[in-house]
Amino acid sequence: MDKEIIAMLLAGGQGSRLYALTEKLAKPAVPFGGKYRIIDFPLSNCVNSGIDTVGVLTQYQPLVLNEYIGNGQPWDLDRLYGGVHVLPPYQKAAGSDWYKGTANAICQNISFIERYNPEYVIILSGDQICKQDYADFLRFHKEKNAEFSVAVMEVPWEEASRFGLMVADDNDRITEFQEKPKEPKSNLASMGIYIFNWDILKQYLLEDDADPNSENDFGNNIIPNLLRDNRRMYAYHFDGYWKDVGTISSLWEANMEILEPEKSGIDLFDENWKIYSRTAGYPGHQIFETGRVINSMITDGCHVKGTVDHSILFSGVYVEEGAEVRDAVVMGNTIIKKGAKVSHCIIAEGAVIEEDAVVGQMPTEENKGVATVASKVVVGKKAKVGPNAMVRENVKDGEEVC
Amino acid sequence: MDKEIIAMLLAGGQGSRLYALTEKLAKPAVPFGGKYRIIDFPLSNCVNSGIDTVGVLTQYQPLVLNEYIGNGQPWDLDRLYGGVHVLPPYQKAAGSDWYKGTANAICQNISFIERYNPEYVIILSGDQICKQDYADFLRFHKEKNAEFSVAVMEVPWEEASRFGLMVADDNDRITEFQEKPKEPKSNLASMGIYIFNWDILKQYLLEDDADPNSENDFGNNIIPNLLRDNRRMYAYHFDGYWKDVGTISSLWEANMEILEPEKSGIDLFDENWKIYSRTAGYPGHQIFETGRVINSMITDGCHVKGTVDHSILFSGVYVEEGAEVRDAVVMGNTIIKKGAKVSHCIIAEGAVIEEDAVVGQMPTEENKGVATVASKVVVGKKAKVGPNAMVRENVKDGEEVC
Amino acid sequence: MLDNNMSTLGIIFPNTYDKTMSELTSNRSIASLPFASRYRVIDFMLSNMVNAGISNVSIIVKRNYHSLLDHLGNGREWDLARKKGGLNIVPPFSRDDVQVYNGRVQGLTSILGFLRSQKEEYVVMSDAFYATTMDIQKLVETHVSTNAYMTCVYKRYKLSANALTIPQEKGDPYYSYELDGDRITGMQINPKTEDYLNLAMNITVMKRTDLIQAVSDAYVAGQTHFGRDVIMPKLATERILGYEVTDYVAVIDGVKEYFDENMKLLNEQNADALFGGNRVHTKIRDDNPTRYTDTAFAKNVMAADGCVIEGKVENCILFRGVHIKKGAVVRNCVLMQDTVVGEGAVLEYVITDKNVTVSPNQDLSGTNIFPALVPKGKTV
Amino acid sequence: MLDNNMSTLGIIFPNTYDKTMSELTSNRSIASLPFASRYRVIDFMLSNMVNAGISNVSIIVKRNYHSLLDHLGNGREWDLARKKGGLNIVPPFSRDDVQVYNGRVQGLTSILGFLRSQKEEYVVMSDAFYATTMDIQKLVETHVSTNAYMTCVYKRYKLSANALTIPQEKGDPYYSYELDGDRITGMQINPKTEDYLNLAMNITVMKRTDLIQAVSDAYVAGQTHFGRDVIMPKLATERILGYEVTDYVAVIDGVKEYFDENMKLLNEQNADALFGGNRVHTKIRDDNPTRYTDTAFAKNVMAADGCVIEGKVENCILFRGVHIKKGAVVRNCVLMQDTVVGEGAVLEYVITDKNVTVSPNQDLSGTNIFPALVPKGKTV
Repeated sequence: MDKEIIAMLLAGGQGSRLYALTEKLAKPAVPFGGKYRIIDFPLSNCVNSGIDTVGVLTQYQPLVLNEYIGNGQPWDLDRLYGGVHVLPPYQKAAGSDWYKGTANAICQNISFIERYNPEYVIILSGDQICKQDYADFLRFHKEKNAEFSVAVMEVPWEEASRFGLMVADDNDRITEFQEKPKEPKSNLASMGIYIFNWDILKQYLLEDDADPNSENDFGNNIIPNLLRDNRRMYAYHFDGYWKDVGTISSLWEANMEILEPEKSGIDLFDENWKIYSRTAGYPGHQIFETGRVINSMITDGCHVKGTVDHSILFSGVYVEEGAEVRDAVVMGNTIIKKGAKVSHCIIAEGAVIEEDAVVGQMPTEENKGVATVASKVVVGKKAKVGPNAMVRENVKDGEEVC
Repeated sequence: MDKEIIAMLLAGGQGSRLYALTEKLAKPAVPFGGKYRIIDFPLSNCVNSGIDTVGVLTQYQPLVLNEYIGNGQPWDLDRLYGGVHVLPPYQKAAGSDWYKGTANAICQNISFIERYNPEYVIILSGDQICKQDYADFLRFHKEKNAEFSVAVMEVPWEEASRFGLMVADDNDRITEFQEKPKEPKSNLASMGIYIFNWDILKQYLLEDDADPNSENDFGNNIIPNLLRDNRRMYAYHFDGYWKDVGTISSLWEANMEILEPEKSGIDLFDENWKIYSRTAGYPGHQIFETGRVINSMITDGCHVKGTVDHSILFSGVYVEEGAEVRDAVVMGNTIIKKGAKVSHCIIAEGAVIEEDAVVGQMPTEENKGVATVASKVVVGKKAKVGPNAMVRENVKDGEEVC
Repeated sequence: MLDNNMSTLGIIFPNTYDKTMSELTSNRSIASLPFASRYRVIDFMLSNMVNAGISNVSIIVKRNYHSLLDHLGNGREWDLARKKGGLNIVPPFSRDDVQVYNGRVQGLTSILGFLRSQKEEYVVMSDAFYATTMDIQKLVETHVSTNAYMTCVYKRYKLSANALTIPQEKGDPYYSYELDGDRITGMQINPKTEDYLNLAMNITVMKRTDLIQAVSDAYVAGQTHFGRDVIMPKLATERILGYEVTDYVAVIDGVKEYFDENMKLLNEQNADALFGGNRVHTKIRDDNPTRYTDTAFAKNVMAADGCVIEGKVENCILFRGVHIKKGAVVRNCVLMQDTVVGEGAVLEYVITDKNVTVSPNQDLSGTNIFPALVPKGKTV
Repeated sequence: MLDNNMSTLGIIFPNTYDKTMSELTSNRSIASLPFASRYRVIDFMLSNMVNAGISNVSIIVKRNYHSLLDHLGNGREWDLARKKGGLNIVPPFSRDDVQVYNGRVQGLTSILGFLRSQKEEYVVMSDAFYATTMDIQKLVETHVSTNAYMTCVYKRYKLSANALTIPQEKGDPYYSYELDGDRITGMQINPKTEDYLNLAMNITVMKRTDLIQAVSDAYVAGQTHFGRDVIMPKLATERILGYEVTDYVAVIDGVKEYFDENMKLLNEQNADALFGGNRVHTKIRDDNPTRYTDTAFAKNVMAADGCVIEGKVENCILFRGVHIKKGAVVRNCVLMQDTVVGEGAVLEYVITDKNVTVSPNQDLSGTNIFPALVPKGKTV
């Protein structure tokens, strides 16, 4: 059965700037928002937009991601024709290659795409928090009779030079592309989300693949080539919530922003645009006599006997009596013991913060650092983890890590 | 939930001796027996033996195999805990590697195995046609209090030097291993199916992984190391039907043998040991006024107007009036046109044998070759494909290929 | 959501006309009758809906639905095992006051709450007493583009002998349409003509909101039959259009018709017409390919996987798992799943239901007009 | 197959004791009653069976089963969406002669054919009016090792006020056992003592073949109740053993008992005792985490995902999707799914059923003894 559009989701990134969190985990599998992983956003966007066929291109530490995606059932992507498929690199009779760049990852999977004979292919990124209606994007693409469209966000002019920028005319037609230019001619930043006519994409992928000097990258190679040939390229304006969570501080920020949906615009409680996830299956959370919770999100399986303020507890977190959790992102099954103080930080899954330990500190003028504790790390009794620390090994009792 | 035993299925092989069939297909995905693929046998054996967790190690051309395995539902392997999982090679923070040998493939997936904390791991091979009760094998392993067991077949002494041989004492304890020896001390050939205690397997995998000179292979490295350390190693005798289908002629033979289950012992009609497969979903086959079928297996979707004798038609094969198909294995959706003669051969999926073409010949004293036509190849009108030919490109009208 | 102005939900009534062939429907609905070697009748309309992009289908069951439940399972084989929508089987009651609905209006009344909570704009309703691979998407597109209140599908058709002779009080009414151009201007209930007529297929497209209104009104007025009580009174005031189906349609409304419609598929043109379009999905059974031994002789046969043919078989439809033993001769028969024909038995013009065993050397024959019927599970 | 001498199939009767709390079971079975913030009562026994390795479970439904069907779906969440075995929901009739079964014997009679065709050696039968995470595997192992004809589970228990006062003719009988060592030597029907007794949990293990024989015999003799008509007469002749369950058991046999058993879980020891063992599976709803705003105050609360707490909540069990708005005060309440408590409302000792809306500034209170109950979907 032919598909009008299928999605290819780039999920191969190592996410090196999230190192403590992505040592054994592909970036799209990083937990987010209490019960989600980053990849839930593009997958849920797909299914909410009516796209029922998604190829997920993986190559770095995919085990957790593969297991998480599984048969796609949580996203209603377990379809007889289509559905979600994980696409790792593989060996061919003629040799074998890892994915060299974003374009190469797609190029190596042309036969997957052709199975569905789509008119359009949407290229998605697995490291953004964003609720976006791709159907509206496609409508724009069709209305413009485009061959290529890219979703763009207006960014403040002073920050523009940090982005890949699209220069477009009044009719949204793209005339120029600037990759992190010193002197920006536009403030329309590419979100890295593209719709291609499949015939055009295929043609440029094959051309690019034949070029030994290419980096096989969409931004550096494919888009410049399209511009060179004066293709019909359009910029689609998106003005909803969008966040690249490629750094510890942006990941922390994005988590904090879901605590204030009215302000930030990222509302997980929207019945019309649900974000789906694979559920851990714990009983309801419990707040006991001594527990105090305000301004926070608490997930199934948590036990709260201490204070939780402006924080997110993922499923199965224990906060013991007298412990204080503030401005913190605490991932699943972490235990915060009596008297421990956990502030302005990200604590990964299954960590143990022993009694009276201190992790992070509330930001000051000089130091706004987000402390990070990696998965399964034990921070010993009365140990101290400073606001700029990224802790990947156990911290001994009483030890201080800056 | 812990599992008593999980299976790891080696499905990475290119199967270069089946070249025309495996150019774009991993060997375990090669069609077999009318509606199966080779991998259906180990997968069905697992589920019939009560093993509900299977890791499938792939690396060569896995797209068709991945799609075919999908969520594992046809084999009842879509389990909430366990089920079938495809395990391709991947990149780690410390670097990336293709699977170097059979042992390395398992070694790179230790974290997958540990998720189920099994007592035993059974290593299976994806290129054998065999109905085997792994539960009986496990019973043997437990009764012997073994650390390692290998399934062995008695082979004729004169052929023994073609195999890896296990020398065992009266109590089935293995004392020596000979890889294709000139002077065999045993006629017990290893089937390449092993049960390990997981703690032992892990220990030897890690040791092997640390050895830069190792080929990381079970036969060449792990088993010799176990012998060196005088581990409790036992040989489990299997005397059912078993066939390594690594060559065109053995693949053809195995197909022919299912036509005579009473003689060969490979009975696909056994209700107590079903072989499961993913079904193509065609309507019932039809035999028309001019069709004649004897001694054959015909699958859904076939249309027969010619003669089919001692052959296997996979789903959706058309045999036109006057065409003759004898001693042939004809894979799905192939069309054999009027007057064509197809004998003693394997024709892969979606081939077209044009009118009056001749493919293969009935074996003679001098020539018992099995002709092979690759997937989607067109053999032109009155063209001739000789009994030893392996055709990978279209054959023009009237052309002869030897 | 993708721009889809024609989002549609499906409703199937699996029991309509059960009574026209009670010999075969004593423990199943007409919809779950095996047909064409591998399918159940409902597979066709259900697949048509799915192939048209409908992913929300309700089956309003009335009686004898255990076999239908078993066949449909969770709808996975039709890609209807969905989180949103999917297959919704509506049992005949959900309260203590057990009652079976009588007519489409009551059946629909039981799902009014469900209908109100759905989001699809259109509804396609259908019975399941025919096998066809008609294009439902085209039907809905036509309905939308003609801006009709309701579009009703009909087939130019000569009534079967069974339909002409069956007493009117037995079973559900059938209808024919009178047309003025596209518009349906009149309807007849149970017409008894031997000429071609515009036989109502009881496939109806309308807006969901219109359906809810019409059913609510009819129910309050104590009415039961959708054709007689809903469509007919509206013919004058609403634009109700006819839509002729020109695809191959096997109408199954009697035992002989069931037999004939199976047999017609031995003709390649008919089989290709029925199966040449979209794929028909059905329950998977994990049968192996059919085996013909060296003593087999087969001519003009349609057979599903899982059969073993050791004897002679001619002009037959064989369902999954049929075994015809050595020396048996089977001609002009429809043998349902897992029928076993013993050595030396001779069958002519016979329909065997599921799991029938014919003893060795047994002779059994019906005629072209009255095929003999062996009920489910019997040994003869 | 793996060496499993204890292969077992499960049967659950979801309607037993429905009538003890008809206020909450007017449109559902007792088994589908929401419990412990996130579950339905049946989740516990179904998960126990699955966790014991049972992958073939039949649910013999009797009435009001639409919500149960909806909850269980195809059994996927319990890993019972299987090709072989899996979840088998048996509707109350499958023929035209509609009748609802009355007692376990009749219910089992309707699946005798199914039971005969299965391969498992043992059968565990259970009701679903209690929540426990008892180890079914250990139960079956004990049954096998003691070589008993039948093993019956009991709990040392004091009857609830409701059980003591409910008229005998209303609802299903309950039983207590008299024991001599392990052996059950006597049974009482509907005992009315305030002392501890050996309350029959109606969880029974026996060989499949013995069950088939016993049910066939009882049915032929026109008997209905498994306890009274099957177990009691056999006590003298067969080895029927008692098995005491010492795990945490929440017995739900009345509205007040329902309320109390929910509340007991606010005690951490009780919650850990119930949830400390094997995982309890339930239907997935895709709720987001529960949000506490800056105006929230919560103490002694068990709450599932999907709630929004803006007001004050104390000593409460909140099911998925509950919304407590600003200024509302909710104490000692059980609020089922999607209850909305308006701004400034005050609730004390209230049970709200699903989809209840409490208007702003509304006061509502019951008492410890008679919690007020707001029926499903109501706005108050």
